[in-house]
Amino acid sequence: MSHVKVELKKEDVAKIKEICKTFHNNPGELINVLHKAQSFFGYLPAEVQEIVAVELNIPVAKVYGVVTFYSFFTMLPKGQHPISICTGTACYVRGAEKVLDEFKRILNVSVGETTPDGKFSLGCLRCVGACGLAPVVMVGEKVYGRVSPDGVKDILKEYE
Amino acid sequence: MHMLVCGGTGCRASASDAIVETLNSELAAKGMENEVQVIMTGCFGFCEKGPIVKILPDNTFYTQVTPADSAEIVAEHIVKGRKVNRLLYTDPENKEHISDSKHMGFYKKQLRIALRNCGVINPENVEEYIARDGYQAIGKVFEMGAQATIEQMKKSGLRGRGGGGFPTGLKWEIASKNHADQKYVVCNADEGDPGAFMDRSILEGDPHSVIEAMTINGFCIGATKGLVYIRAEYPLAIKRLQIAIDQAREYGLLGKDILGSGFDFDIELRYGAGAFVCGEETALIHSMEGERGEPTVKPPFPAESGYLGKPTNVNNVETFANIPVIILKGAEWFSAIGSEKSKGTKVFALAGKINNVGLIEVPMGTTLREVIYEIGGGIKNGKKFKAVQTGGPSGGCLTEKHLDTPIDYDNLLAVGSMMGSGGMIVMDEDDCMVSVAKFYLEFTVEESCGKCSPCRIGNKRLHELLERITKGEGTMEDLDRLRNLSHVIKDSSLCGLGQTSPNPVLSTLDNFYDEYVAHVTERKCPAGQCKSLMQYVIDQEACVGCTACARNCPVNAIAGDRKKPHVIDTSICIKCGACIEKCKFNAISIQ
Amino acid sequence: METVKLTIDNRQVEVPSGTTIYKAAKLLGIDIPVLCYMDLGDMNIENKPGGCRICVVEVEGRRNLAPSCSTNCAEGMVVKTHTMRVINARRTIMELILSDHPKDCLTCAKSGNCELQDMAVKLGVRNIPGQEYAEMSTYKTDFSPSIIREMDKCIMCRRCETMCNTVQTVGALSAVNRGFTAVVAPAFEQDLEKSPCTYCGQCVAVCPTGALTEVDSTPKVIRALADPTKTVIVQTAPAIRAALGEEFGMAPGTLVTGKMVAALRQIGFDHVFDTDFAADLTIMEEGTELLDRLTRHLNGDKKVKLPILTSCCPGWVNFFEHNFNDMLDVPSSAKSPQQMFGAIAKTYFADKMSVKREDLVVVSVMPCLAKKYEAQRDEFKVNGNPDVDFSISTRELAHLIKEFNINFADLADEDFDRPLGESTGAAVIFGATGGVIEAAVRTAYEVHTGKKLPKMDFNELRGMEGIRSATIDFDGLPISIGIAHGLGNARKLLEDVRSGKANYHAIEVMACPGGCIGGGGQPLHHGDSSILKARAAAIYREDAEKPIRKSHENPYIQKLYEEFLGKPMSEKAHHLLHTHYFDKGNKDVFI
Amino acid sequence: MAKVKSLADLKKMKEQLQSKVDLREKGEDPESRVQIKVAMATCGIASGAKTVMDYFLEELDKRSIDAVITQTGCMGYCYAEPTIEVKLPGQEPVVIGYVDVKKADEIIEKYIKNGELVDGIIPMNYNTIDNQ
Repeated sequence: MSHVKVELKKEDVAKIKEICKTFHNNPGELINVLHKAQSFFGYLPAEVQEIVAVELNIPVAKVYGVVTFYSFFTMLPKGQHPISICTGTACYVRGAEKVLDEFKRILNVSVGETTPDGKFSLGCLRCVGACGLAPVVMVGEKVYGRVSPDGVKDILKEYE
Repeated sequence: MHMLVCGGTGCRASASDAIVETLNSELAAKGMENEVQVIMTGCFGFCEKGPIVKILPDNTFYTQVTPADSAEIVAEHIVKGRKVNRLLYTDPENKEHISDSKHMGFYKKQLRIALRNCGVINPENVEEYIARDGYQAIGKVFEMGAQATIEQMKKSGLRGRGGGGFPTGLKWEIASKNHADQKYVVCNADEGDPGAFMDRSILEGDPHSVIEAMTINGFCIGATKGLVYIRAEYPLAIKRLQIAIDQAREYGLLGKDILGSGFDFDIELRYGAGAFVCGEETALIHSMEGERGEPTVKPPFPAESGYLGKPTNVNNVETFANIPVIILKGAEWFSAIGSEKSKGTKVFALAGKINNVGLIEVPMGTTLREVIYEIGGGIKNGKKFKAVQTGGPSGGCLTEKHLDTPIDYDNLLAVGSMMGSGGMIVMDEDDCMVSVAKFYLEFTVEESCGKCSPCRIGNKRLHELLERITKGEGTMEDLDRLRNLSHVIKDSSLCGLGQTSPNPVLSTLDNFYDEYVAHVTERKCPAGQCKSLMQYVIDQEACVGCTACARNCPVNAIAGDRKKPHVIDTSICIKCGACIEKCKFNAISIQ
Repeated sequence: METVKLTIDNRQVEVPSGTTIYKAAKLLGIDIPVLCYMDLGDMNIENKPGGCRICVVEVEGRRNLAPSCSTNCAEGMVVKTHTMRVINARRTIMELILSDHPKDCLTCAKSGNCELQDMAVKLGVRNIPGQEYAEMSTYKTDFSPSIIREMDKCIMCRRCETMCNTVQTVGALSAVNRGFTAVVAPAFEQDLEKSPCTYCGQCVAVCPTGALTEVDSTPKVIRALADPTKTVIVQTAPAIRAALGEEFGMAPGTLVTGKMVAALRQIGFDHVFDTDFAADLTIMEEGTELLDRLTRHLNGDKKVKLPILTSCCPGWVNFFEHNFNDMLDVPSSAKSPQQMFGAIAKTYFADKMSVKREDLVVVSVMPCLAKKYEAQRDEFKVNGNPDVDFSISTRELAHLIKEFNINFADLADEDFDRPLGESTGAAVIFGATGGVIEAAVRTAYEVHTGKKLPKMDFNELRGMEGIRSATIDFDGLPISIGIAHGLGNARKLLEDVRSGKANYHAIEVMACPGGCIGGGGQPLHHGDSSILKARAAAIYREDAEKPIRKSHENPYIQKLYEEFLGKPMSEKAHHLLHTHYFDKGNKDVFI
Repeated sequence: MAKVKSLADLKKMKEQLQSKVDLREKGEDPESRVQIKVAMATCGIASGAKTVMDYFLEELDKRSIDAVITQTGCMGYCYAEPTIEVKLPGQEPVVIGYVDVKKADEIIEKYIKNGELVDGIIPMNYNTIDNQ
């Protein structure tokens, strides 16, 4: 997993410690801790994982092993507007791949990457559960249904 | 009076628009346009017999109506009040005409047990659940005792709805017999099958049924703690479940001394983080313990050594949702529903190229045909049915010849698919089955935990072989390798993921072998899906030489003089499709 | 004991319940092939993730194949280990593993000693179908001072992970990523150097392939030997002589001291010395430090820290620098024998021989990979010139002997050179767990009490138990001693000391299970603890046969103090033979 | 809220709640209220159910129609989201699909005010355990 280096501010460190504390520094709660930390920072840089490891008294290699196991966790900051294309089966048979290709083409990034200006990041997810609207695209929290490759431009326009 | 005309895609394709028009004009002719209103409705879900016209308030149901029938319906039914018998639905069993849709077979195809409260109650209000007999089952269980309840569960014949179909009562009995100072009840809500969302719908629509069932489970096996392992990607379900837990605590339905029974039980949430393999119970347990969600060899089963090494019973959301009703209505009631070895109902997320995409619940033993054509309303856009995929990445693609198979655990397994968690994806003639198999393998490769070699490497190799075939680089030996590799992966993988991941390959090899052969020997994709096997060709007759295609080609693969037919250099063409879009003369086609 | 009867390959066997199919088959003389499985016998640790799936067998009535290493026998079970189905699965799995493994066997460090290679031979794999287009998982090769990680060769057996985490509790390695890219790596897939790795080498010792190997220093040694301007001397650690023979087909526990010395001379070392000499020196310094601290403690000095911890094991030093950075003043400040030897060689001996420091090359033969790192530590260099130039492992020495065309078995015994080759029985037992502290007790007792030891053998300090303790009567003064081998045990013992739960005057810690005889640089023992026991017995045998068995009686040690050092812990001794420790904890993450 | 202390307590509470619901649902009283349920599961919300619900809340109030608007779970008609169920007093409930703000306005004006059915009705296609 590629990652970026960051310098954590004092209050960031305090925040991570506080999160660990709410879970009683219990190593069994590692995944819950990581969820909280990611929702606070938006991603899980190495520095955050190191503090979590120290607080929960587990090897940082193990924290990293867990972070890289679950696709929900990321070590890369997401774009300002994270785009997720549902690649569940229902969306797939209704053309999600072509929609994804169009996003890749227009943004000129591949899945898991962020545009150089930090505006959009592109990702895939498996089944939002809105199969009636397939293919589905999410930008941030907003769901777009029945998206066609032609509609991609219009979606992106909303965020310009 | 109202006349409801089906406006579903299927019926519309058979001229229901025209029916609305002719009905309106007939009514106008009779001067009744103000008394009778013609309404276009959503799909009735009976496209085989479409177009449908239903007359309210007497509920008369006309099938296979044509615009030409409008005059007769208006003249006879509306004016004279006599039903048009020839258009009524004929019962296939006794050949009798049935006029009231309430008495028609297909309307009884669905039976909502697990979904009984979904779309009926407000999930954020415990009182609405209580008003519908909520939490009475737990009261009854306290009176019956744990042993008797487990007996009831066994007698009901309920099997795990997460995919494997293990008898729930038996699972409870094993967990109850293992002694320990602490036991756990776990609800598996990590619905990872891409294309299944029934568990999410239940948690969003009826969270208390799961809470009540987990409490019952806890009482039966002697566990005081429950954990729900839920996908972090389901924020609404998490929110509603948390509200429900809080309300249940407030009403004393969770916590200490529930209903004065002396039994304590409480529930905590644990979040999944996006790993399909965590649907496997040992992997799920490791994930709850803060570890990588890798499965471990069974035995020991969770019932002996599960969460934190304690006896643990894991059931999924849908299984739990069935339980309060079984307790209240009795095992006999439940076991009367369904097929011989699979009792009760199953919820399916019906999706894909079908008209009525949605969440359905049918008794076990319902046929695929009934689900697809009568409930699902048939194939979208009037296309031809090709395959139905059940069981998600663990299941297989079934075809025309399987349509009359009654759906249950054993039948689906016998035809090379499986129940799985209940995804049901319908595919039409435009879907390439090699690509579909490749799609599922891509999923498995991404979701394999990597612990055992057959799954970690084997699925990757299967995917590579499929990739070669869809690119037209496959050989007949590759097809044999696909089959052998699939069998070995199934036979030797550590957990359920690997043991089922080749099913999409094997079932498509079995049912669509010709399609594979076409990719290999003719280098052709019969469904026209595989990009590498397509060629863009300009029809020399139709092309007028407008140059629009050549100007829009991103790689300059099109040449030709103005006003003269153009030609595509297929060695340069990247098959982006831009030329087809720009051609106003339909001169470009894919071959 | 409860037993079960079962049939394996048509033969009946009765085994205690809980026995695995693999072990039951072994009783019948059936060798089911295993790859990821590792049994650490006495340590009560089995690595059986059930991951490689090479050991699968057919069990009647079971749907899929069962991993024999992790499936327990059951009453009436019928097992078949070599049916067509099993053979095909096994071979296909092997082909899969090899399809994701580099094919550079000829130049691989593990060639000829590789479990994967042996398995390919055993299973008769002759080609790898589709390897020309099979994608391989690739990773950056990681060169640390001691260990090379070439994870392209990793087959995910997870043995290293078990050693690093379960046995050693170092936690440098974990499985990371998922699926095809899953691999065992340090955090953030950084180099080992940036991890808490202690270079104990236990991961290398168990790796079945060439994924984890030691840094090969033999080319540098050969170059030095060929350089006429250099005087090249060699020191050999006590544990080498008890294990080197295994590399030449001799039985474990064969003592080859004389042959080893002869071989080293044939290779061309100018002087063949013994690290044992330095071990005696260590006892003088460490024993004096112990007595000094003890006396001050008994006199009520509150500043003095007890227990004193041995510090001859570089893996252990690395471990406490990382994990017990609050206790850096507790271990003895005495350098390890390897470094004491180097320091004395490049001063006392160099002066004696009138060789300039830069022209004297000190090579050490160690059972250890951490010694490579230790030799490179900056504090052990003078103007950039290290006290010990190159440290090679027992395995590297065996390679060197073979490469130098020496028929090891036929060599006549020879003696070490003087003065740095003379040693006592006390020094020899440094190689086994408990040996250092026993040697220290032999000297400290006599120095402290002024009396002759009534007996030389302290059996209460010997053995293979992971954590041991004993009280030795120092003529009325009870001295409480703790011993741990394996870093996991050391952690436990130290945590008890840190929390005040345990109190000792002195503690010996060896990073490797069994002590140096089980070191990461020794011939591979594959977890067979009987090999470790045989090596330990050999060491104690040599001790018993030595004319002098107490370090302070070594005449050359006495001479060294007379001529050069003065007395133990003198200023000169302090300068040359003592060191200090560094805080390598992850304190830097706190801001 | 007092805790439910026994099964008898629970049953009593159920009776009370049931009669309250019955009164609301059966609508003996012609003046009784209109009931609207909006399917607010993920698929519903994704297709705009929240906006529709807010619209109903606001508009029915503005137009002085006494109605109870509640959220509920997925009705199963994912293809026709957002879906709502409208029950006029004394009548069978009607499920209407593809409801947007415009449609909602039509439903209020035509169906709720005048009992005229509108396009987009979805036939209810399942049995419940209650009428089994």
